[in-house]
Amino acid sequence: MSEKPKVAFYWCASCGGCEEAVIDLAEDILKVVEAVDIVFWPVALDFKKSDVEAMEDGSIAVSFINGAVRLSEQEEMVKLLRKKSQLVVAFGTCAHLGGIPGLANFWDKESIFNRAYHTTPSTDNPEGVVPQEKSTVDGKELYLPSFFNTVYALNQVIDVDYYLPGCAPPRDLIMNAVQAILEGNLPPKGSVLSPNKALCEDCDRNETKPEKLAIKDIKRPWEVILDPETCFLAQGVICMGPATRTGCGQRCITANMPCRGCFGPTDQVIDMGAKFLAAFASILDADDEKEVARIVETIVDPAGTFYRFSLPTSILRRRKLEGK
Amino acid sequence: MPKLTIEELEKLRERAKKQTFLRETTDYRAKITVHMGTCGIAAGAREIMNAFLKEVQEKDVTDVLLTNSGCAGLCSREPMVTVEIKGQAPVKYVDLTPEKVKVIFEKHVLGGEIVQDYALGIGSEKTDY
Amino acid sequence: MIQITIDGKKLEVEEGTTILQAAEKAEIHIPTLCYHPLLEPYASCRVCVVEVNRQGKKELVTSCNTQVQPGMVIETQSERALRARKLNVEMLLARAPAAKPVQKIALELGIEKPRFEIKDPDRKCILCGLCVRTCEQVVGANAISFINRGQEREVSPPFGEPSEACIGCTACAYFCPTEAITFEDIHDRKVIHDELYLGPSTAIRVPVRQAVPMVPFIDEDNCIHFKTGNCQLCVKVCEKEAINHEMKEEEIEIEVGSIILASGFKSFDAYRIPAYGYGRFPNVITALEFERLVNASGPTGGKILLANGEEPKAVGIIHCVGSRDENYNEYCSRVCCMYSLKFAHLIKEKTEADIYDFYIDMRCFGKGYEEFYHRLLHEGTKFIRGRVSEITDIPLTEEEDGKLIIRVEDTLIGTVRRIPVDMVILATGLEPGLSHSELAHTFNISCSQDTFFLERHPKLAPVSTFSDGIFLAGTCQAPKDIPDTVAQAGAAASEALALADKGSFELEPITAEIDEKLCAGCQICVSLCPFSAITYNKEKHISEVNEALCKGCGTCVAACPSGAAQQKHFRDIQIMAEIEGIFID
Amino acid sequence: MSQQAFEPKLVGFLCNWCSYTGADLAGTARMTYAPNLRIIRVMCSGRVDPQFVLKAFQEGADGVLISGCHPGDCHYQEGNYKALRRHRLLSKMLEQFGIEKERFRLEWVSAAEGAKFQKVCNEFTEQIRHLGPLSWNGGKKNE
Amino acid sequence: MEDKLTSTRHRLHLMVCAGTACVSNRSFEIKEALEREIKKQGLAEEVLVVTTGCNGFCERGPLLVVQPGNIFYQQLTLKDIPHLVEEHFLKGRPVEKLMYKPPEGKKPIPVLNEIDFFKKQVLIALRNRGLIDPEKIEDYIARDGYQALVKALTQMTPEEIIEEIKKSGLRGRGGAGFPTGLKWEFVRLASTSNGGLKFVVCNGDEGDPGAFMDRSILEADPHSVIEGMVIGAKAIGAQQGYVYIRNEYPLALKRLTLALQEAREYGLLGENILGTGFNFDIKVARGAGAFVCGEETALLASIEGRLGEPRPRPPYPAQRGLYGHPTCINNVETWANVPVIVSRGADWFSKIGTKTSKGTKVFSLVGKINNTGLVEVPMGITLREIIFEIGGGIPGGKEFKAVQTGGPSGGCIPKEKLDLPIDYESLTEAGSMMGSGGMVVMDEDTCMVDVAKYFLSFTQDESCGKCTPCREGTKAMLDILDRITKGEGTEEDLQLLEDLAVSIKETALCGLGKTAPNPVLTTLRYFRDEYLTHIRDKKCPAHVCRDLNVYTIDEKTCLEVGHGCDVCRRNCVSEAIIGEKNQPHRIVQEKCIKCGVCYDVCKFGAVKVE
Repeated sequence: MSEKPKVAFYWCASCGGCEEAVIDLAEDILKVVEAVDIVFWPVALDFKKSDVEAMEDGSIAVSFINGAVRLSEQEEMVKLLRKKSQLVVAFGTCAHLGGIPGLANFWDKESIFNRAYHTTPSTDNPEGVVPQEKSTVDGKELYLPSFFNTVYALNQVIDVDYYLPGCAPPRDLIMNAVQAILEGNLPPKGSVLSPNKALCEDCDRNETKPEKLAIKDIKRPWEVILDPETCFLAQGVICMGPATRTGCGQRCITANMPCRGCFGPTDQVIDMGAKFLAAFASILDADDEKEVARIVETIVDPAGTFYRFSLPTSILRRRKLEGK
Repeated sequence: MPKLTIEELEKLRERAKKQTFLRETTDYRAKITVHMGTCGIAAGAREIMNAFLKEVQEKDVTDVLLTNSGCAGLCSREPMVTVEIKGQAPVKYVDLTPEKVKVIFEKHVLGGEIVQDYALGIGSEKTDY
Repeated sequence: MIQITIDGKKLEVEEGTTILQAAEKAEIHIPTLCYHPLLEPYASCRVCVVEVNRQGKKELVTSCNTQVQPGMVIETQSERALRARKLNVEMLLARAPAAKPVQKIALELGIEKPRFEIKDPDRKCILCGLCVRTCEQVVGANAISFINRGQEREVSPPFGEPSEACIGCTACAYFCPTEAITFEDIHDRKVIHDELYLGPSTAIRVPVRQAVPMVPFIDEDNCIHFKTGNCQLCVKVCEKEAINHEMKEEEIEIEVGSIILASGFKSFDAYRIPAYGYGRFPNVITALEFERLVNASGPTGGKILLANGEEPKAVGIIHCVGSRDENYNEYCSRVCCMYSLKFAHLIKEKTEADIYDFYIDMRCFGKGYEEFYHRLLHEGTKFIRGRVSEITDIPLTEEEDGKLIIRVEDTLIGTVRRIPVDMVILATGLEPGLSHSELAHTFNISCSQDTFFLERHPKLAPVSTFSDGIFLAGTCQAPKDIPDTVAQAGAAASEALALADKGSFELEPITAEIDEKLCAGCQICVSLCPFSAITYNKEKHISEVNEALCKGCGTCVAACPSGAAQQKHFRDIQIMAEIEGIFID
Repeated sequence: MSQQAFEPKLVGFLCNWCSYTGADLAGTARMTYAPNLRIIRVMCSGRVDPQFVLKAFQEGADGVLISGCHPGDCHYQEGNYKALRRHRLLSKMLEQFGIEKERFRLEWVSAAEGAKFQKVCNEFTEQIRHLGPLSWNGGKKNE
Repeated sequence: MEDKLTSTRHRLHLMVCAGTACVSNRSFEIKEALEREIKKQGLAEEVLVVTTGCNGFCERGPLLVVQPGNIFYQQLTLKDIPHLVEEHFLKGRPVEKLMYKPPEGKKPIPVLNEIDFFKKQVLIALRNRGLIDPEKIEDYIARDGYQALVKALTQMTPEEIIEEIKKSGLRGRGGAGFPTGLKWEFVRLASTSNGGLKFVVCNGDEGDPGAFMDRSILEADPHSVIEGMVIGAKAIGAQQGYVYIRNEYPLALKRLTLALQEAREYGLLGENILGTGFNFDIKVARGAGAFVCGEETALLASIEGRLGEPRPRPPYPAQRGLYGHPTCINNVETWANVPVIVSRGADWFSKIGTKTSKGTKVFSLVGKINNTGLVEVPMGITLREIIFEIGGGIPGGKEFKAVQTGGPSGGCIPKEKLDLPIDYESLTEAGSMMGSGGMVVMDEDTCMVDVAKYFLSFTQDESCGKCTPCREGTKAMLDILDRITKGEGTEEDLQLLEDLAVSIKETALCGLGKTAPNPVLTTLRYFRDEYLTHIRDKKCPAHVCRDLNVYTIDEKTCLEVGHGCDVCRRNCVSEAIIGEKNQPHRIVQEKCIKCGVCYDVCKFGAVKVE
């Protein structure tokens, strides 16, 4: 029993989809359970923080951590796990790049609280109660974790060994990763455990690109009936595929939806959004200033679109904080 | 309008002739004169005229001349008509109704057989034309 | 062949011959007015009537359009024919008493004075329609026609307005037998004007008098045939059958290793300075025009004459016209001082005239130039330092009467002067040649601020451009005189030769490259490359750069969404490092 | 830091053929202009990767200038058009990051336009001076 | 839309004449009033109002013929309509007062074909006149229209058609009288150089003053022309036809255009006519109304968009016509004759007329005559029959003096020749011509010099001006005539006039020029005395040439009959009449401007003119 390597699962700011991805391994999970000893998995098993603290440093073979880091509690936990683990794998897009929660970086703590606790139409908060890090109830002091202004990807908080990309990571990639860890057949540290090429490499639609890609009118997927075989860009729809790492098995593409970039950029690219912007702007079919302006006008929320999953790990990381 | 073939032109000519035969035929097999003086009209001569028109149309007859004239003088027996088959003496019918018209048209005008029951007599007033 | 008899002469003529042609053959004169051998018979004047006997039936016919028939007996002078002819000529004489051909025929027929009313004793037009038919049948322009009926009939362009259809060929005037249409009538439409020949010309001419080869060409812009598809009279006339209207200008593609641009200059347009009166005063001429005038093959045979044919008594030469002037070109055109001195010398040599040179600075920088200037000073040319403000023909004194007066501030004596002369020569400066900017575009080279072509480096690469293999020579690069141009042309030629001699081509080192391990074959770059240097390899699913075609702009690199493309020497990491570097304080 | 003492840090990406030469011309013509612009030469304005712009801001630039040949005059035929398209889209996106439009500028300066380069440089410096420092610090963990 | 036929059977058809003359007499208003009134009386289902083309008796318009019965109503006014509808159409009592009464004032004649005007006419070209609505192709078809076409397309070869026309003896009705069949044959046999194109053209450029035969046919029966042209096209092998019609004929233009459209829709024109595989279509070319465009070469030039002026012939249009292709050009009336000849046969046709001239001719009878209008008469009829029987003689009991036939270029025929049987040859013999059929009757009050001057001024004005004799000669002749009518003529002038006339006739370029002197030549031939009276005596026997008139007042009559009524003096514009009221008046000749007002206003015949 003790022969088996110890494994921990943890989640930070995430939707839970990554946990589902683990469950989604279906009967393969039995193989995993057979091979490893799960020592920490708050979603599924009742372990406490103290149990982890009690472990020896480096006693966990590998910790799979999903979700971005948004709260001080999460920071504390991932730092703890780092200490106790030989390997840390950022599991899923949020841990890898910041993910959807990372889009909160277009705001700050104050505006988010204001929105969440005051201005949403469904909020019923007449007294204007806002979470406090510290409060006194019945003479006892209660503490809540602090809420950061900025959302962080995992590697911005702790050292990360490997990254399992995807929202959520596909089952094949998970199985391959587990396999590799178990066999000790590991790539260099810091690798993303998915092929280092863009999605177009695997995309069935790539061959349908016209000789000259030129986009005159940009359409959003719901505005057109999309041809199920033609390249989305050729149809005037923004597809992040050229700037997104492959390995996902074209899940969205087969569902006739353009790629939105959850696998993040390839290794050579620092800033996925900027890079896609460069590529996409280049193929706009306009030389005239007015026409360029007209087309640009039709691109709704470029930052949100191009950095849908990668804002915290982009060069700028977030919106400028006012007054700083 | 569709383009015609020779046969269709022929058919069209036949139909058109039925519309226009009035203008040129001077030779009628039979002539019906409805007497339409004020008295006649008051007694319903219009109805009689219409009934004859209907007959002519329904039976698709082109050799019967339907005309009208003034008062025939026997105002008390109006509505009145004179039917004249070519070569025969004219016959006057009196106290007519549309039903009677139908009978007269079928039997006398088409069949050549005088309808004794409705007839007043044979002979007519003279007209100039 | 058909046997006929004309005025008793038996004659055998070909079938289809007209009576008129047959009579000509028999040397019998039949007067005509509306007939012309190059045009279709019109048979309107009815002067050529003759009496014919056809199978016993005698009748009058017009000989110009009636074809002979076998056995036809023709009497050109029968009493009946003569009476009718005479009456018709008499009537025409009444219509157009001033028409010479009618007068002549009337005289022949013994008509002294018409018995009919003469409306206009000066009228010349006899309505023969030769002009109209010429315009239709020869020219094909259909610019004139008859208008109105009967007595009111006249020849006119549509609605009596100068017609757009008129090509100004003057063929109508040429064909008009009565001078009713004159060349002057259509002169304003006659637009054949050759810049170098300086005068009206024809559509077939030699390009310049000293042209090599000395071969005439057809000026398509003015040739009737190219305007209307008709005419081709020149073909009928040329015995050597050397004229071929089918020949076309051809565009020939030649593959070359290098190109030398020597597109030259155009002379500054003197009309742009209204104060100098060019175009208003016939005796204000430009330097190029003076060159033509003084040339032995020029319009005056080299004599320096005024517009009225007299020799000038005083000539002014104005330097820097359009040059060194903030309103036009700020640069110095470099050649004007010297050619102006040459002009002064020539005028001195050929005439007795006083010569005034108006200059800002004398720029005689070349070998022997300063010496030439001194010679002129000794020859008595009067040099006045100052910019001419105006040339006027309004005299203030008797002495100025009938002269062109040059107003100038003489800066050496500090006073405004009025100098009366007969002729003014404007030393017009040099400007970049026609379609200069289009050429720049075609060859992808830049222009400097003065709009001449920009050399790669004024000192280190004076004949090269920013485009490899394209070199500059002569005034397209900057104003320069002939020795400088020749020198520069030599340099450009050797640069081109050096390339050819080497036989190899240096690739642009700063090309793009695509890492095939990283490329996903998204083909964004393929769409962007203006040089088609990137192709998509279907088998390998990657895009590939042809480095020989790549010019190294790096657009594809910037756009490569997966970072597979990089530019040699301008790699992302290099530039990123540069950015970091510049912020190290 | 008082407004007067603020010296903007500006980064300029200049194309080799026009703007860089134009800048050179301004220099050889001994034109004085604001020293705030730090120039990075690229072969063509079309080479400017938006990542460079972001990087420059992130590194502390208060403004970024891209300058290339005039439309139609690109040495590489159409690189400057791509620069134009990217600039317009990137400016829009930068606004979402809270970076003012004015801080990111695209100018056409030809090889002959030393004077224009001088003007652009001075203008841009003054504009950013007026706008104040950007001093990007977003997202650093030490907030 | 299937076709315009309905199943309703009416018992009365009211044929309202809608020729141009009746239309200008408000026949459309009459028609509307009839319809309104009929509706009011509830007769809409029984009585049908039909607009027809010209009835011919234009003098009496607006006209209405009631069918059946052929009852002829004339000179209708709007206020007659309610009465007419009630009496005749409702109650069956024809209204006598609206019927035609002959000039002698006898009993009204109710039935059309008993009226003299109509009695002697033989209708071939005008066969459908008054019987059909020209805007309704079904009416034409009902009258056996397009049956000749069926025959020509299915049972006859082109050669047979031409043979039939030749045999019929039909000659061009435009004036020159060239045998139509022969012309067709020339065109059929003409060699075609490029593309084998041939054209048929209908000459509807009717330019003679007072002539309206072509207009009437096109207005009343456009399909007869169309049918004739299609048959002609088949015969000569043409694919395209043109009808040249002057734009001043808006009604004819409208009806022809409509007829062409109807024919095309029914497949009687265009591609694959009646499914026989024959293709032919007709375009309308509109002329601006120049007289010279009636000349065939000028007409063709006009269609081509060139200046409408004649060119020398040969080549004839049959050799080189429209756009250089062989072209068969015939007059409207000629074309209208063709279908009848094809359907009834050449033998039937050639029985009508004289030895050289077969069939009928339409004349427009105008001038000093009781019954003006359009008449179609068999060839060989005498002028007397036309003028005195059909035309009803000269109004006001005046004496017949001459009749001018053949339009402005025709000649004047004096009363000695009244019994001349009309055909091409006899008219030419008499110095006139058939022309297109104008017939202007003149009475004793007509001055023949003035008539010659009038017609010459027309031809002079309409001369295209191309050839010298016509352009200059007609003007010179007119000047001479002008002098003669002013009493300034000399006998040398008369000689010059004759010389000019002969020379123009001999040397003018086209038919119009050649015939322009005809009025002068014939008047010189038959009425030379009148010219001489003008020249020698400075008098105009008919008192038409006012410059020659001398007005005097018979003082006796003035005083005794008129009691010096003073009307003449008061009306004299030049104050040339002196005299007190109740006193005899006198004209001061020096002041008299010879306007003739006094002569016209004197009710007592006291003013005399010499």
